[in-house]
Amino acid sequence: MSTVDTVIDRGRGMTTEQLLLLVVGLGAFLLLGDLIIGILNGTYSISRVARYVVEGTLYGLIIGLAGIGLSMTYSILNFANFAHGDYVTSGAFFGWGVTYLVAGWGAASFGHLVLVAPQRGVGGAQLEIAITSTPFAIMAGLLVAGIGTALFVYLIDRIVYKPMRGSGGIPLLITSIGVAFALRYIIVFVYSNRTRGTTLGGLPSFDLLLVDGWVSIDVHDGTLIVAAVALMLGVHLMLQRTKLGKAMRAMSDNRDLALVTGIPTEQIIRWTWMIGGGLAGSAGYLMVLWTGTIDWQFGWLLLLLIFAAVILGGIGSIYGAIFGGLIIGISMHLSMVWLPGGDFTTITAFLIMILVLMIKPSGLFGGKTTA
Amino acid sequence: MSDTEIESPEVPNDAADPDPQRNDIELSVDGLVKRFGGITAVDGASFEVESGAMTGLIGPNGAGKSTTFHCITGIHRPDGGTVRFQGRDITGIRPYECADYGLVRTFQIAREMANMTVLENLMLPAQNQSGEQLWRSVLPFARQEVEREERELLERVWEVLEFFEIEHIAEEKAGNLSGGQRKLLEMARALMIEPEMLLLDEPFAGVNPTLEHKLLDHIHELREEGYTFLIVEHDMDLIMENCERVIVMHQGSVLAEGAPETITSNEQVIEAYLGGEV
Amino acid sequence: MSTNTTDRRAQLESLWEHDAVKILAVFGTIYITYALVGLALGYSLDGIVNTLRRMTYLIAVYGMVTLALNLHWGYTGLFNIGIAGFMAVGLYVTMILAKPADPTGAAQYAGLGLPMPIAIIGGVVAAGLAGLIVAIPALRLRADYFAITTIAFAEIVRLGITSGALQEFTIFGTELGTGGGRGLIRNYGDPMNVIFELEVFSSFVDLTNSLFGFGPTQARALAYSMVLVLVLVGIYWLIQRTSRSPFGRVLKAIREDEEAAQSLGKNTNHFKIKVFVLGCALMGLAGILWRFRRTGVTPEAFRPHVTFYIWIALIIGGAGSNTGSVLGSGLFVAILFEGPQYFRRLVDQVVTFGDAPNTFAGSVAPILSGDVAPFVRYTFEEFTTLQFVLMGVALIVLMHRRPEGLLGHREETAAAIPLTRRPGDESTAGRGGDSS
Amino acid sequence: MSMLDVNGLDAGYGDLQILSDVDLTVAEEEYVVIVGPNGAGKSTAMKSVFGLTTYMGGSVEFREEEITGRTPDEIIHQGIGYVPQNDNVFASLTVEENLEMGAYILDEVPEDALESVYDQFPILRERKDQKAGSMSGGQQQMVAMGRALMLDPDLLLLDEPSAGLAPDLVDEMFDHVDAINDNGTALLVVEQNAKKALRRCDRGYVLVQGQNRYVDSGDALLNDEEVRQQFLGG
Amino acid sequence: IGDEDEVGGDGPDVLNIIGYPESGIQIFRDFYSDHDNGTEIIVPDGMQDGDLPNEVGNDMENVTGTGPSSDGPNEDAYTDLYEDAYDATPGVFTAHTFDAVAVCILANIAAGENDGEAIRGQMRRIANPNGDEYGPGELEEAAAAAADGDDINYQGASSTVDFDDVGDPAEAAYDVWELGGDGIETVDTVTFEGSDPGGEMDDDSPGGTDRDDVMVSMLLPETGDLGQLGTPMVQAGELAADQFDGTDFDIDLQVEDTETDEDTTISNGGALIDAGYPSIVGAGSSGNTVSFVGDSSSANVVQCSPSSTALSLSDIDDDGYFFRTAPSDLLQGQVMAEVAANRLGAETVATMYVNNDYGQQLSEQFVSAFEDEQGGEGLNQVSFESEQGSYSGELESALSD
Ligand SMILES: Nc1ncnc2c1ncn2[C@@H]1O[C@H](COP(=O)(O)OP(=O)(O)OP(=O)(O)O)[C@@H](O)[C@H]1O
Ligand SMILES: Nc1ncnc2c1ncn2[C@@H]1O[C@H](COP(=O)(O)OP(=O)(O)OP(=O)(O)O)[C@@H](O)[C@H]1O
Ligand SMILES: CC(C)C[C@H](N)C(=O)O
Ligand SMILES: [Mg+2]
Ligand SMILES: [Mg+2]
Repeated sequence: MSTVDTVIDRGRGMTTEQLLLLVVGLGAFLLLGDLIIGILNGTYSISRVARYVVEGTLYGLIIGLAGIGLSMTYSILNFANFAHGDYVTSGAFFGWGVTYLVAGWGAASFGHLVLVAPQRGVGGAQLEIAITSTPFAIMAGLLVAGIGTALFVYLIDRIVYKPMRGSGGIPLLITSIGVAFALRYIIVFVYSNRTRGTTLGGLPSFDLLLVDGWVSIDVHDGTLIVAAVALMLGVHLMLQRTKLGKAMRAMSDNRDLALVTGIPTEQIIRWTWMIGGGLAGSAGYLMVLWTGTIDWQFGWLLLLLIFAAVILGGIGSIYGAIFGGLIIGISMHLSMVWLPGGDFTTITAFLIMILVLMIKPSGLFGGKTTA
Repeated sequence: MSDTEIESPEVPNDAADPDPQRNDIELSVDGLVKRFGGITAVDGASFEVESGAMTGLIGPNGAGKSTTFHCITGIHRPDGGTVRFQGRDITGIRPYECADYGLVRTFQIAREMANMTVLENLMLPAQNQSGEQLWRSVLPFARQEVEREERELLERVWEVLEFFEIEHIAEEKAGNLSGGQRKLLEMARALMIEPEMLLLDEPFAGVNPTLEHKLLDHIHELREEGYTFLIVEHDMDLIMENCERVIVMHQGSVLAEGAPETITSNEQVIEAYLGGEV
Repeated sequence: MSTNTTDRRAQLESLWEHDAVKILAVFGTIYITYALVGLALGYSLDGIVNTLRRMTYLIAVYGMVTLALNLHWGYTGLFNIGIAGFMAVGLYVTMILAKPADPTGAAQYAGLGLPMPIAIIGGVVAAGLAGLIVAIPALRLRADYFAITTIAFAEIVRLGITSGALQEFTIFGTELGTGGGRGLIRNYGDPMNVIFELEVFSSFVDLTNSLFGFGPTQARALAYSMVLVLVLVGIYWLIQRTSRSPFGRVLKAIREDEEAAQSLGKNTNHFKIKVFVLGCALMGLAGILWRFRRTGVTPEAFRPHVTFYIWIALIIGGAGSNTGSVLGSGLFVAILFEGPQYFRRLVDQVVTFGDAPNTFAGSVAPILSGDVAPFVRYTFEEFTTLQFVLMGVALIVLMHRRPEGLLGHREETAAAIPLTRRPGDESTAGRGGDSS
Repeated sequence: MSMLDVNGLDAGYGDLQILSDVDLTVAEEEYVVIVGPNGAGKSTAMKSVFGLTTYMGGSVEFREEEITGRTPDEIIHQGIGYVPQNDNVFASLTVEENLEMGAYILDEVPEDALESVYDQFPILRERKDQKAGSMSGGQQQMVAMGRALMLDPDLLLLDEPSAGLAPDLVDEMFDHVDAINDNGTALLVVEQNAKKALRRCDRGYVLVQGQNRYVDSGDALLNDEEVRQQFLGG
Repeated sequence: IGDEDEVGGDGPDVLNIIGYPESGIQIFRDFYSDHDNGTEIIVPDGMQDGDLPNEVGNDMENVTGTGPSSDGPNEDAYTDLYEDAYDATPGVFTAHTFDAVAVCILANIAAGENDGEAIRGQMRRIANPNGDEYGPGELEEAAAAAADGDDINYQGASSTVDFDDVGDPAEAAYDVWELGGDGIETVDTVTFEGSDPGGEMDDDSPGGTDRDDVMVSMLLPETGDLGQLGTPMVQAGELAADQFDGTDFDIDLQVEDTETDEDTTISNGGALIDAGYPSIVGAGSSGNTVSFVGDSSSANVVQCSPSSTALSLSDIDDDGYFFRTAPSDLLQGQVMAEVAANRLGAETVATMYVNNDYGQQLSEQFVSAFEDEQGGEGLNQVSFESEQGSYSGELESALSD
């Protein structure tokens, strides 16, 4: 399959690609230049640009965190999992159910709490959920989001993907679309399709005066940064320090050979799903903590951006996923400097992804599988 | 093209080596270079193949034989050097253009279209089929012409099937064929293009001896009809017995070139390739 | 006796091999079932005919798109999940071209006021062009990257037409617009007027009136569905011809092994682009026919799920088979798309459920004490949600149990003539001496 | 007493039966070679020992224990190593990482085993940080063998270790194989370089169309006129 | 560096956020966490949800709202009915739904048959002036009168329910509300004498009691973006149908969900038409209504929306089959402009609107009314997509100067 790409890539495509790279590079350079000049001469407000960068970074961390899992399953099982976004949503619901329970035990019925208030009534604001007021509930929620999703994702693998182990990437991709559909609406069935607020408003925040305005980072922004970075670091260490990481690379290289080498491939696949799922669930939980709302399809809406990040960074590379997430997040927000309003943020992300695919289909960190 | 180009490959080269029968050179490769990242797979290889002859291309693993084929037939674009076919510069040609010129290659591992029948496989390569234009295939009046061509083509396909003695599997799916039959199909398919020269990449690798003899017979028959062959092969006996000339590649360049006898006694070749024992 | 039954069985089986029989059998079943459902729901005759008409309309439109997708995926192996985008381009361009130049009434945005046939051609061409724009960069990519690029493209199209920037724009001094999120309201005449104004059409109106008690507008809707079926047949024919030709043979070869096809002298990129553009144009056409007679269109209609519907239809029918594509669309519409709702209405008719619990928790808790009724009620209340679950599960089960779909296992011969017998052998020779 | 005992094995892929009633035995420290035409089922026989084919009948016993139905990692635990025919290195892992993978089932990388592999193939020590995929064909073959030796197996299955190697490398490879056998490891080797292999082995099998055709000592097979004519190219 | 004047910025005095609660929660959260610089906010009917402060986690004191009021002559009678039945205060558009269902049923009775065309001819005979007046509590009497062929004048819960020549309500009233401790608190009501009642209607009513069930249906959002607003509306509609319990007529009321989704609206609406319902109360959001009007009118089915307020629906091509009991946003734009200028003292305004028919048009109406009638200045009009994870970008743009 990819030999054809090789034909074009290694062949005549080279020059057009370099040309494209040049054009894109030039474009990026001009935009950056414009941004700097604009800031210097006051056309663009510094604080506004800074706010975009901060927002974008936070968003990018979530995309990147969720992206690591997608990237891992993508490279080891060799398929683009379209259900990953809904894993993110599931995780958020699992985790927030627990947060509600811990924070609001007795304040409402068990069902109401564990289903994250499927109906109006006692919600996050009444339970005063915030890292400052209910740190334990949030920690418990995050933990459950991670572990619960890991187990849940493993279960899905057992039921859905395991019987198809030998199939190619495309049948698996199609199947994952089915999983995505089913899962998303099962979430609606169980949790209802109501959007709800999950946290207390008016959180303590750290405000920074930046020449012409404020940039504020509240405690949940901070929590997101700390938790996301810690999780990323944790995964990094886990893959570096244990032979799991190498085995994963070996498997993404050549699954049959791994099997006869004595690597317990099923066990590695299990771990891959579980780590990927756990990260997806945690990302979902943190996203909800950060935005303060939860609904049944936020993960799905995030999915294409996660794909964009993973492809941008290069499939199979966790640094690639993180880096890709940050680029996507920040550029989406920065695009608003030139294209005000939210109309073009997503378009910007997709265009960047398509450009990268055209110039460097293996992604920025492509080939360097960095477990 | 690239700085590694050794010298102008044009006339001067030929002039330096006054060859009275210049037209008899079917394919000439000059200073071919191909790099993959840090690896230089082909490093300035130059050689010529005479028309109507059967030439062997040998060399150790990784010498760059397959890569040379890839560069000649446009699967890869060379980083330097020129390729001429029948006097025409075809460097950096696209694979499909290559077939247009009458230069066709087979693959080291047979690449049949597994889900198409043998007949479909053999009808596929025919060149200049007007039915490959969408509108002709669809519009009624043009369609008649297409169908006529198809009938003619089918006749030819049967001739080729007969030639290779595989009529009995005509309606079989290619994916169900045995390894040997696949090799036959691969070669038959190349012939359907009506090429002038065939590049065969290890056509006998993994083919059992009986079948091998049969294939060789076919090849000799074709040679008599005027086809030119360039064959990559590891089996020295086969090369010795069947080729007029042998080219030895080593580390991306041509180490020696000449009649089989001279090659086997060439010190360098023995050292680099044949090892102590022949 | 037993031989007799096996004979009959064999006969039936061989009958089933005919596409026409399959289509008749499947669609016959669908239509009869729905007619019965209509009866059970107490619909009047015109209601039943109307139900079947809407079903036909949906099947025809989905069928067209599925056929186009089959051309992409089934024949050539191009994994297109940006279908909704191409449909949107077709429809929007047609509407903008056809809308009168001076907006009146509810229709806020001006168009070019071109005649309908030209507008349709414009829309189809635009969808094809969109295909070209996607194809050039994307065709070099691996199937999964290609897929992601196409879905990203579709989202770019949808978000683009939604955006304020294109809500109203000026091109060569003419004011045009996509209407942004509010969409476009149709203010050109009924595009089918060419037919409706024909003399014979009035007798059709009379006929349907006397048969089903239809008014003229219902007669028109019925006639429109029939037109759609004709278009579907046309597209089926077109794709069937395309695949049974040297052109189709190359497509098949590309799907099998693109590099080998190139070495056999086929400019595969050329073929891929052609076929991608053709498929996209057909998707555009389907998009146009889907909505251009409606009062209005909004970008919402082109969210990605439309694309997934088409994929489900294709997988049901089996990639690679045109007949399968049509059957798949029929089954998708009848069973997965419309079916659950009719099932719900039927059940509603027969059983009266009390008040359902408001939440899942409320429905599950009583199960512990052995009372499943609340859960059943809740499930029923949430039927629409479960319909989507059903679609997803159907896709999974299909991929597990029958990944080749109903008819995908059957390979159609890629040649303009039948490749069964050797030309000029006994049978032809036996038929007459003219060959010698 | 034999170590590996394959008895009346039927196996294949999915519904497709390739092997019928195949018998193979390997005694402790023995060097056994399988030859035969392409597609005869030689690789299939090896894969069957490792449980990688569809089992259809017969038995595979290792030290008198039935091992059909076990997973590859269990079989490796028993002391069998396997080097497949093609694609037998992890291309994107370094040489050392490849070797480490060979000892995956152990909790820790056995340093002495690593050293002994390096001693046997010094070139691997030199190149230990190179990506295995960028090594030459012969070197890759060494990596693959080295990886299988990491657990110091009692029985090693080698599928065409000399395939596709240039003539000079072929001999080198045979020497390595001999050395492994000299260290006490029993070998079951598939070879297309039939003459050379038979010359060195203790016993040889000729497999044709999924069935045993001949079994005898290497020399006997080499001297058998019929075998020579049909399978060894005269 | 930088322009000193920009410190502190001077964005709009009032920001109008037009949308639905589902996105509103996120928008307000983003507003309060990052963009709250004292700007006053005004919101229309779509956001009239007393639960918002709970979900947002803020008391939302700076928010003022408007919305079609149920300020009909019989508002109280209706409120009592509703509270009795459901033990809750009636929400926005519930009165309009009640009225729509009531009028559809009465017109059906007057027409004497389940026929859309006949009902279309009776809608104004039932609702418009002339004839005896009946309110929500007197529907049994009204039914009897209609069956007798009398010309009656239904006096609704939401308004007098008089249709003008395009089928819009001739009179409209708007509440100005604020979010208080326990939900919506109406602080003012503005009444418009809009256009004159009028338009085509039949000259007499066949009426009669000896007939089949009276068929009427609702096509409203019970789920999706508007699920929270739609569910009480459906309840109000059912309440209206219940009022006919004591009459000679059996009411066949069928409810279908739009899911606030275009495809579902078309599909489920189509099924209602097929089932023979001659009148459909719905759809909820303007976008869905616009896509369905063609279907209903071409099948000769009366469609009466209780909540679709987009301007475009006034003169949509409907062959006279489309009515609504909710007033066009032409008026709400004026009310909001008035409130922004006078009550909130704004000189500059900006809008952030959901990118659909309703949002776009109301935003335009509001800004032009604010500029033309109040002499203020409209700054940014920023659209947004529903269902996003963050609206900071939109808020940033809307609040910039
Ligand atoms: N696509 C590629 N990317 C990187 N390196 C490559 C690629 N193709 C070939 N090479 C390298 O180029 C060199 C020459 O390879 P080539 O396949 O031409 O050898 P060969 O002479 O055909 O060998 P063999 O007899 O084993 O087929 C080898 O070192 C190989 O690893
Ligand atoms: N994975 C597979 N699925 C189906 N058939 C297979 C598979 N692998 C091998 N075969 C078939 O099994 C038969 C035996 O193959 P096998 O690889 O065992 O032959 P071999 O004796 O090793 O030949 P060679 O010398 O070419 O390696 C062949 O006909 C082959 O096509
Ligand atoms: C239910 C309402 C909030 C609907 C809104 N008035 C609209 O027209 O879209
Ligand atoms: Mg080679
Ligand atoms: Mg083998």
